Amino acid sequence: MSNVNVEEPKSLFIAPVSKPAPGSVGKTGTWRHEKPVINEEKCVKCLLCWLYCPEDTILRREDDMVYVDYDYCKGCGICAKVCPVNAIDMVPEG
Amino acid sequence: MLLTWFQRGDDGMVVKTLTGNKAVAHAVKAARVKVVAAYPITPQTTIVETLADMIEHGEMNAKMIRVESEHSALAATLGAAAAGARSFTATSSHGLLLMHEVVWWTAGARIPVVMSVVTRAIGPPWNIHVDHNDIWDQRDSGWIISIAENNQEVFDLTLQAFRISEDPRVYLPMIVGLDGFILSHTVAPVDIPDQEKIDQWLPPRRQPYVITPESGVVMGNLAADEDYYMMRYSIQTAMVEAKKVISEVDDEYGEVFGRKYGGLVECFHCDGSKYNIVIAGSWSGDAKEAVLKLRDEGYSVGVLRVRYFRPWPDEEIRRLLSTSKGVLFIDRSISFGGKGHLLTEAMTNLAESTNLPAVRGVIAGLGGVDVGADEFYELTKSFIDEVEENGPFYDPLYWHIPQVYRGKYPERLPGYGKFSYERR
Amino acid sequence: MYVEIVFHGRGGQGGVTAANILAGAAVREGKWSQSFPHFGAERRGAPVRAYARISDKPILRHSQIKTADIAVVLDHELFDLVDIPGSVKDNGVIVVNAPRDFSVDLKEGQSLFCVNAMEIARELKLFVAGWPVVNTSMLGALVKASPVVSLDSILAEIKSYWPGKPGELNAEAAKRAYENTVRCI
Amino acid sequence: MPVKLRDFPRTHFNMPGNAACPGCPETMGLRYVKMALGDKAVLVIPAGCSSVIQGISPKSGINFPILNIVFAAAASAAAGMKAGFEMLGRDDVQVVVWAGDGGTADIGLQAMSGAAERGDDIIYICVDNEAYMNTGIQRSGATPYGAWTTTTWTGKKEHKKNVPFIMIAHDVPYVATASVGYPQDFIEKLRKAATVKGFKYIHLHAPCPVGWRFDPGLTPEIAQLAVKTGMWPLFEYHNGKLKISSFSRLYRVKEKRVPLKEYLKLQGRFRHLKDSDVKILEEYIDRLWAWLDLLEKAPNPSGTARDLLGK
Repeated sequence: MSNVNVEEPKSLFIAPVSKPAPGSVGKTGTWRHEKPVINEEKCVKCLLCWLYCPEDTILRREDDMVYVDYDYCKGCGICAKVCPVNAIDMVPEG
Repeated sequence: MLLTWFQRGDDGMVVKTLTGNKAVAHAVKAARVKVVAAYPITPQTTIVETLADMIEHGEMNAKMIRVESEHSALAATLGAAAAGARSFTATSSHGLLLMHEVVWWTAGARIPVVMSVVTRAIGPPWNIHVDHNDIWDQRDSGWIISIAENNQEVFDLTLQAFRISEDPRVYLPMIVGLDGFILSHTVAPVDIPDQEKIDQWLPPRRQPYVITPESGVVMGNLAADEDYYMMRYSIQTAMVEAKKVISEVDDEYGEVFGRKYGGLVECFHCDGSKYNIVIAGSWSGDAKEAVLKLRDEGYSVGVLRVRYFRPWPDEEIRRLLSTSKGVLFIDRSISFGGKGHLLTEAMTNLAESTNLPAVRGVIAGLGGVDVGADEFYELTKSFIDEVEENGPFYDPLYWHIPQVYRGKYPERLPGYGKFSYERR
Repeated sequence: MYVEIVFHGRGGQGGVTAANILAGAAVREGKWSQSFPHFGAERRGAPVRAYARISDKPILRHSQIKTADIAVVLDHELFDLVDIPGSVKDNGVIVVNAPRDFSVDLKEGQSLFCVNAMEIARELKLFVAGWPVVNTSMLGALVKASPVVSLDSILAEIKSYWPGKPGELNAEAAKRAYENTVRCI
Repeated sequence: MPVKLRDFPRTHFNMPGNAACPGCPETMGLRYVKMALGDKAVLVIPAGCSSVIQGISPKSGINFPILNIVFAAAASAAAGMKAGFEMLGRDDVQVVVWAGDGGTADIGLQAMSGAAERGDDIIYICVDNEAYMNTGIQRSGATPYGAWTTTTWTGKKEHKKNVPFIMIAHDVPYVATASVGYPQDFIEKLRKAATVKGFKYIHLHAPCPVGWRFDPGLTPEIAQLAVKTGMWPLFEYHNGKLKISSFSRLYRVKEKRVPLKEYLKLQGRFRHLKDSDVKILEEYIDRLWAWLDLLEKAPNPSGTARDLLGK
């Protein structure tokens, strides 16, 4: 039971508040020098790349096949390094 | 005039004789504060002790966090308030200075909390007595800053602070100042209104946002410089709004509880008086006594007591400067290399004034040096006599040297002689 | 009516409490009051002071009391350590806890009232942590010497300050002191 | 309870497009906190990399409600939040401090010690990248011996401050070490901490590619090497009982440990180390394990004392 009322301010009010959302510094995919490319034939769906990806840019399909959110992937290469079956290649970009 | 409200025992009012610090604790309890976080420091300590007593004995339904520093005290107070709980802390002097970073952070977060500042000197050397340098040191931080004259006002202001800071036009934290020892440890009658009446008057807590799993609110991450700038603009807007709110709350409180103080300032015979004292805090009463005596002797003199340092009472001071022949500022603080704080602030209103009054800025009472009604009488009388005799002057840094040192040191420092307007 | 009272005691003797009770008693009568300790470092046993103001009008001033109208001295040996006659006005009243034959030099115009509060404490077995309690007795003595408030108000305030047995005992001490206080100079 | 990756929903545990450097261990760690604690947690974050990682308002790149707070006050702000929630009848909310090693071992130690001593019901996570990375790699109390930083150009001359031991000495109900190299272990520990009432401390080892000078793809590997060399033992101290965690158990035996040089050579910050320096670090590791051995074998006085307190 809470007796606090969140009430809209009644003057010009700009508070330092935010909400979690993707892209808080923009499309970080542009930071990349290399992009991870997943070889779906080799992938064993162990999800280690998904687990270790710092950015949350390895995504899972319904069948747990993984794919990359290139809009935001910063290209750190962790996914390629942790993949036990070498199913991810880091491919140079632009 | 007898203490009439004491005899009105039937209507639920309770008169207690309380120290200023206990008056704070009773107001905090009456406001149904949920979280108290504080660290002991003289002369604030008995606020914390009393609240701990009330909470431990079930007189007050709150949680007390006995933090390990003042820095933590305000951080915990802010944390609780951000979660949605009405929260309170209190400190003094060095504690307030240690807390200073969080003072700014709290105002920037726009989360209303209330803090008592029991004014005290800053060392070295160690000194636990009254001084206003600690409280005025917070003036730029975005807090509403008030200061009381007596224990009754300590109670009333503390209670009002919750109402003012939680007003959706304001949403800023608020400091209630009370003078160390002079109020904090002095017992005087305090009328505590009936709790039911207080509950009716003080609405449940309101705040602009809460940080909860459901709200998803993130407070304080990086913002564009332009957004930062506009947030600062918004605090200033809230300060302007706060002037209205303070005055409304003062009126309302007066209607409901029978005590009205005048809003940002208290005008004690200041309207229409040729000469006026500008002063803040507990010694204002001594200045009023001096003024009463001078008025008996035929002097046209009054007191403008600054109740709120932030927002600064621009309009009231402008009016005072415009209508006074001379204004005597009494500061219990000094901005080294600058001047007293009340004088410094008031001089910013001079450009808006239609008149150029004679001005003297007195620095007195630092570190608890006692200045009583007799001395205010002498200071005021000699100021008026000097103006009447020699014409207006500007004398911003007049040191009211303590009795034991008088005559051994100059009252005006080199470079700060009296500046006569005629010479200009 | 405006009276200023100074309490001289030793740290731990309850001078501040006495001043607070006096202030409370005044409020009971619809008067305005203040009480406050001397704002300095206190050590047990060292001479300390507390003050009270009583008025029938709101009290504006908050400055210290330099010379009071009345001094209440909780221990007559303090006369050797503190300038007690200098702490009251020339026509002031001093109330002291002392044996009946106590004598001391005062200023011309000052008067002295004596009561043996130690004896009362012993009679009533009124001790706290081994110390005889004299502060409440001295409030009885004070209002006998100068009726700044009534004895009834003092007794009522004492009883509300310490509910139950301790209040009764302290009130009895104040009453006995009131009855036994005599002018000695 | 073992952590099964497949059981996790297909949602964002962290918000992509945040300001973290590539290969950042902090965003890794924050994902695990979200996986472990879900939607009932709020974070308190003092100054540090994670203040910046959130990115620019009005968005935030960390998928939690957050009270950002001044550097030295994380634990106390969290204690206040918890008290606020309790007074509002919200006992379900986990208040979690997410602070760096500077904000924990140095400037925040006092506030944390206070909260621990009071038994405030919060989870305190120190994400330890072993220097002030946010301001540009200055040494902290948690920087290990020998490490280059921009305030120790020839290598730090002192050993790492052992904050988990300090917290054990506070007699709090739960202390654990964890590593971003072992997410399942960290998640398990977080889940356990969430069931314990009182002050919980988890020290998360977080190798920083920028500050330690290694390839950002190597963050998990370096983190694992810290454990395998014995440099960062994973353990759990629950109600007065210390237990070496499964991923570290093997390395209790000195001979089984991966040679320290394997860990050091991947990091630019240790490039200048002489053999004598490596020896000093090896001795540090031996001493660390000797301490752990003592604590593990010790009877359980804390548990008893805590029972008496009724906690």
